[in-house]
Amino acid sequence: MIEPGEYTCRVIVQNCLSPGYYLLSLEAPELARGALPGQFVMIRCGDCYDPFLRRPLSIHYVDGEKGEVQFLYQVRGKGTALLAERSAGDKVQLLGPLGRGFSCAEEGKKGVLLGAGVGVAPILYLASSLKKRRWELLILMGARSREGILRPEVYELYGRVAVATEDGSSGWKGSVLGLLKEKLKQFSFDKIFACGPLPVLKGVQQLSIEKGIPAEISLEERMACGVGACLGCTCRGSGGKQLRVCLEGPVFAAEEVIFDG
Amino acid sequence: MIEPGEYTCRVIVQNCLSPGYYLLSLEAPELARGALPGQFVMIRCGDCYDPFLRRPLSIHYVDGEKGEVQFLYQVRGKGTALLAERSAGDKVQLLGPLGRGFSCAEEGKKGVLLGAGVGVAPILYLASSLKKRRWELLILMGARSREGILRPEVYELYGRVAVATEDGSSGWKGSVLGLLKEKLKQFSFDKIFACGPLPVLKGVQQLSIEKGIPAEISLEERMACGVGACLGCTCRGSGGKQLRVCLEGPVFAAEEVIFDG
Amino acid sequence: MVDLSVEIAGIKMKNPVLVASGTFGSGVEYAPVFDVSKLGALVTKGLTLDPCPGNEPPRICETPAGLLNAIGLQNPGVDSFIDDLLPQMLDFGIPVIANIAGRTKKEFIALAERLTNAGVAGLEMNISCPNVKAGGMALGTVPEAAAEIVEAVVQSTDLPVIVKLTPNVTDIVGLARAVADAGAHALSLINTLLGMAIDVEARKPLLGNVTGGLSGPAIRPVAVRAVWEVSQAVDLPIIGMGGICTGRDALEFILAGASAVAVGSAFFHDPLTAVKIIEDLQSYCARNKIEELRCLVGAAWKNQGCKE
Amino acid sequence: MVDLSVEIAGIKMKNPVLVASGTFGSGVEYAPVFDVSKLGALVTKGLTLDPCPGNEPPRICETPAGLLNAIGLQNPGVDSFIDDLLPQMLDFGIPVIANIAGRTKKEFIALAERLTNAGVAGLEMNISCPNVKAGGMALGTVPEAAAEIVEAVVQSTDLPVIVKLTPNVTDIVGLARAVADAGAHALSLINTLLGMAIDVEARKPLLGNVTGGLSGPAIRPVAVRAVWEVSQAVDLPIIGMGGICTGRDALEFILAGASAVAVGSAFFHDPLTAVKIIEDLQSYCARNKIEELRCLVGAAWKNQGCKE
Ligand SMILES: Cc1cc2nc3c(=O)[nH]c(=O)nc-3n(C[C@H](O)[C@H](O)[C@H](O)COP(=O)(O)OP(=O)(O)OC[C@H]3O[C@@H](n4cnc5c(N)ncnc54)[C@H](O)[C@@H]3O)c2cc1C
Ligand SMILES: Cc1cc2nc3c(=O)[nH]c(=O)nc-3n(C[C@H](O)[C@H](O)[C@H](O)COP(=O)(O)OP(=O)(O)OC[C@H]3O[C@@H](n4cnc5c(N)ncnc54)[C@H](O)[C@@H]3O)c2cc1C
Ligand SMILES: Cc1cc2nc3c(=O)[nH]c(=O)nc-3n(C[C@H](O)[C@H](O)[C@H](O)COP(=O)(O)O)c2cc1C
Ligand SMILES: Cc1cc2nc3c(=O)[nH]c(=O)nc-3n(C[C@H](O)[C@H](O)[C@H](O)COP(=O)(O)O)c2cc1C
Ligand code: FES
Ligand code: FES
Repeated sequence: MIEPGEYTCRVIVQNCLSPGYYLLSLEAPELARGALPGQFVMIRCGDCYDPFLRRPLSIHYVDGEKGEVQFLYQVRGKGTALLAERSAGDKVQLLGPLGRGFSCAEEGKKGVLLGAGVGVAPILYLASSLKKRRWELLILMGARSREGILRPEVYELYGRVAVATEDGSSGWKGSVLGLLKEKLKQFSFDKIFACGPLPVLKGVQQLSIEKGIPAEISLEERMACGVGACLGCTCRGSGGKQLRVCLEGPVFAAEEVIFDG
Repeated sequence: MIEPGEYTCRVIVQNCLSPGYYLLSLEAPELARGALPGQFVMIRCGDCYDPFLRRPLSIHYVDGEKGEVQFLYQVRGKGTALLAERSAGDKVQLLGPLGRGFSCAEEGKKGVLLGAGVGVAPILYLASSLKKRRWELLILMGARSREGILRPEVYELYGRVAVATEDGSSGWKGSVLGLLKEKLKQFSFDKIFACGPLPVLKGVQQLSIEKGIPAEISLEERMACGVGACLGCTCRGSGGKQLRVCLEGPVFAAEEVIFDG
Repeated sequence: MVDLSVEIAGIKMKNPVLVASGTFGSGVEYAPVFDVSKLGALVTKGLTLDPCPGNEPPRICETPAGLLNAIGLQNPGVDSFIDDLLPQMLDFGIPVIANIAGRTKKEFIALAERLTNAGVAGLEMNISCPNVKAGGMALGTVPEAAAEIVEAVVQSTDLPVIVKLTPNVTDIVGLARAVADAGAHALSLINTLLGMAIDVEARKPLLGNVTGGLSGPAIRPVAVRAVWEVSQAVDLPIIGMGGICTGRDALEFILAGASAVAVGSAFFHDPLTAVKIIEDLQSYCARNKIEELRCLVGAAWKNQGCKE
Repeated sequence: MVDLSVEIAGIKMKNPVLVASGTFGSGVEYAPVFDVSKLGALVTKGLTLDPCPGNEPPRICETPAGLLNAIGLQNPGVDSFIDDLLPQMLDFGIPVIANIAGRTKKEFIALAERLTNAGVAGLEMNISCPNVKAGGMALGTVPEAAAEIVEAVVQSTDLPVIVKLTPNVTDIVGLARAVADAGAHALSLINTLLGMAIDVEARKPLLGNVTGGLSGPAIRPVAVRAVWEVSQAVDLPIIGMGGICTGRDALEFILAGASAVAVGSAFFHDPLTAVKIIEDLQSYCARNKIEELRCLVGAAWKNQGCKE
């Protein structure tokens, strides 16, 4: 764990994985050495004041030896579209590593890792870190259709991978949450780790309570500062307090937060 | 002369001529066929709302057969800096051709063409057009130093070129206006054409009156619409009326406008 | 086919996309660039009784996501407008709304009278221009003063009277209410925000007029808020404007409560903005199975709506 | 070496670059990123008497060259601030100014009293927050009401009292005059512009609180104009803010009449903004042979100045 810093990083390479999905590799030796799974950066996407805010992106993978940090992202709007225009040799500015990541201090446990949509991004680095701590991992990847299942082959390096697609074009047909339920029936796990859209996280929270399996979930909220200064990104904590997703999160123990509605 | 239109043009090539000076070639067949010397375009430099306004650039050269239009520009601020990032294959949007250009209906006269700084940009296309009408041309290029004398070799295709630099690093030492005075002493001309900073244009206006030689000068003013709609770019006409530089100009007969101060 | 038509104070338009006063000349300037007759209506540059030379240059200055202007109501005067420009504008075959800018009540009445049978479809009273000393914003910030002038104009013409309000006030709702009570038939929201910029090398203001009006995307949130507040308080149709650049932006205003929108500064960013917006509105409605765009007016605060 | 130091209402700062309330947490958050002790002074998030949970999410929303926020003054309350946060802030060794936000005169007085001997260098009265129902902007738009509260606060503390004004008024000069007559020692200009944004797919406001405060480069021209107008009318030092992102921007405010500037939203664009601005100011002065930056205050309207 290192303190956050402001860095100007060279793009090593940027690849379009499938339409609208990009893999960006940056030269960022300090980050590569110090960032933890589940942490994120605030990245400046353009050159001017529009967009004005940076965009939060999770650390997808780090290669400490090469000093390389990877991001996996989906083009959603203006910011990510501009980021996708960067190519090898360009410079990008970012602030990081930020937030509290997944806890991976324990050794040799059994874990299920769930990534829904582009929420799989932080799961890769998490999987590689847990693998080093001799965890046995099942990795669930969910998407609308097979095009949304990103880089399954690299995830397979760290555990068994099971895929769910809503249209059934690959793997289990249905939501990845349904797949998780199935797996929880069949196998026992020490812990669940999840990242994805709100409904999926709510489902994971509920399953965690029902089954009594601890879970860690990574939340998203609109962010401005990314360091806990602006109070723009709060969510409701179960203790009644407002929690800053950027600082107290983005990863929370499932029982730490209250989802509305 | 064609009506202005909105075009999305492919960048054929963009070259950095010397630090801060660029030559941009666009595929723009309609413009190449219809634009007149001294006309300009309003070009969108970025992808977003900052900068919000387009930037006026004079037509530097057209190749009607290849359907190619060239711009010669200096990076001054945000807009031109963004434009300089475009490279072959990129698309740029522009509105043009705009404004009233130089008059080149007459045949076989003797003319002196003066371009100060990046004000030489429209002079090339003008020279090539006048040459076709069998004019005998003297082209005066002025800059602070030799690095600012842009593409003298191509200007030489259309007339005799004389250079003035303020630091004397190339050609006559001093202002290009001084060089014009010298030349007016030595030779007789039917007409003066000039483009450059305000003080130079004022000097040309004065010389035109003193020597009784008609002159046409190309003015600059901040522009928003470029088509005469916003009244943002007016200058004082000698008839007392406000003239729109973008529509009634940018080229004016020297006596048409009043310079303050 | 989605029905985009609207009627604002009796002015029928085939779609709700107008131009903002002062940004579109007399339409003739943009005619070579796109088919101007596709617009809902034209709005003239601010007209004064006598010809007006406008302010000293520089008159415009770019700012982040916007621009400052201090044109100062340069125009040939209402008579010359009626003789020379109006016929050309009417040739487009769409309604022409005359934006009028008197310095006094008397001038406003005179302007309204001259225009009454000239062929324009309505009047837009500019009591909100930040770039002139007398009249303009000075008349438009005090509800009582505004009401008095609006009442006088309404009584002196049978044209629909649209009142254009300034956002440079503490209480735009109070202003709108006063103007509504005085008989206005519609409102235009908003004129520019008062701003300025300084040249730090020359150490003096960038605009010849020192201050100017801020427009463009930068001010859109302020404009949407004004429409949202006023439309819930006052029962008049609203023409929304301020930084509209896309169909999405136009919808923000419509959902906030505007019956129509005007494109202004966006023409400088992309001259095809207005036609693109009309297409965007078509496709948004089609995609969301909305048959009449007018059902969306104020939908962000109304619970009910037309059938979808 | 250029002298950048300023003294605002008796608060001595080594340079005129402060942080804008609510954008910089307690400074601790940015401490890993740059050396916070290089700043001229810190300003706290708005403090209320009791802990305040703030508004429902979403609380922020990006807009062209700016952002809307509706945090709603989330803070732990003044007592917890004094016990927990203030000691950490004082550790930076630069002046700490407490931004206070009462709902009533009584609350403002209580806040001032609790902070008087707590170690802060001054108070910034937030009578201009657009994101709270009671207090905030409601108190800050009527000159008489503002004056009454300011007078009460000035009398209840011996700390310097800086009053932060809202630009959402018809006449900011009148407001500034009233507050100056009431005994304010300095002014902060400006708080955010009231704005909103609508999600056109969901057809409802984007912010949980519906409206929010617009900040960032988008509003800079409005802020510069406010400083320009007020500094010529009122003889109090001004802390200028609103979209400052570069040394050039800071100079715009200083030349318009601000004695100091505050960086706010720009931290979100580039966390190193403030330190870069300090360097830019140094080099601008060096380049222009200006020995004391304070000679430039108001230079765009003053003719005289210190010797260059
Ligand atoms: C801690 C964190 C980590 C993230 N990691 C990744 C990642 O690894 N890969 C990835 O593809 N995406 C990730 N995201 C989401 C990503 O930040 C948004 O998709 C991005 O900000 C959208 O920016 P834009 O300019 O492309 O879209 P915009 O035009 O800004 O918005 C497009 C859509 O995205 C939503 N959105 C905008 N900003 C945010 C925000 N700050 N947080 C959440 N939603 C937002 C908007 O509501 C809108 O619906 C992460 C978000 C957070 C908070
Ligand atoms: C009709 C016309 C033709 C032109 N042709 C050319 C050309 O062929 N090549 C070339 O290099 N330049 C040309 N210019 C000047 C060019 O438009 C400006 O240099 C450019 O707009 C600066 O934009 P920027 O974003 O780089 O700088 P900004 O950051 O906008 O400004 C940098 C400096 O340029 C000045 N400036 C900004 N906008 C304008 C404007 N619209 N007109 C004049 N000055 C401005 C500013 O005052 C400032 O000092 C022409 C200008 C006009 C009016
Ligand atoms: C160059 C320019 C000139 C304008 N002239 C007028 C005018 O004469 N009368 C008027 O009522 N508004 C005038 N306006 C204001 C616009 O009509 C509009 O209210 C404002 O610009 C906000 O819309 P926008 O952001 O889409 O431009 C002018 C605006 C600009 C940019
Ligand atoms: C996220 C956020 C929170 C803010 N909180 C406060 C506050 O608590 N008290 C206050 O007086 N101003 C608050 N402001 C206003 C700023 O201090 C400042 O006046 C305004 O943002 C304009 O400056 P800027 O454009 O540089 O951000 C806040 C602004 C932002 C963006
Ligand atoms: S983004 Fe600013 S506190 Fe979390
Ligand atoms: S730039 Fe609009 S009238 Fe000339």
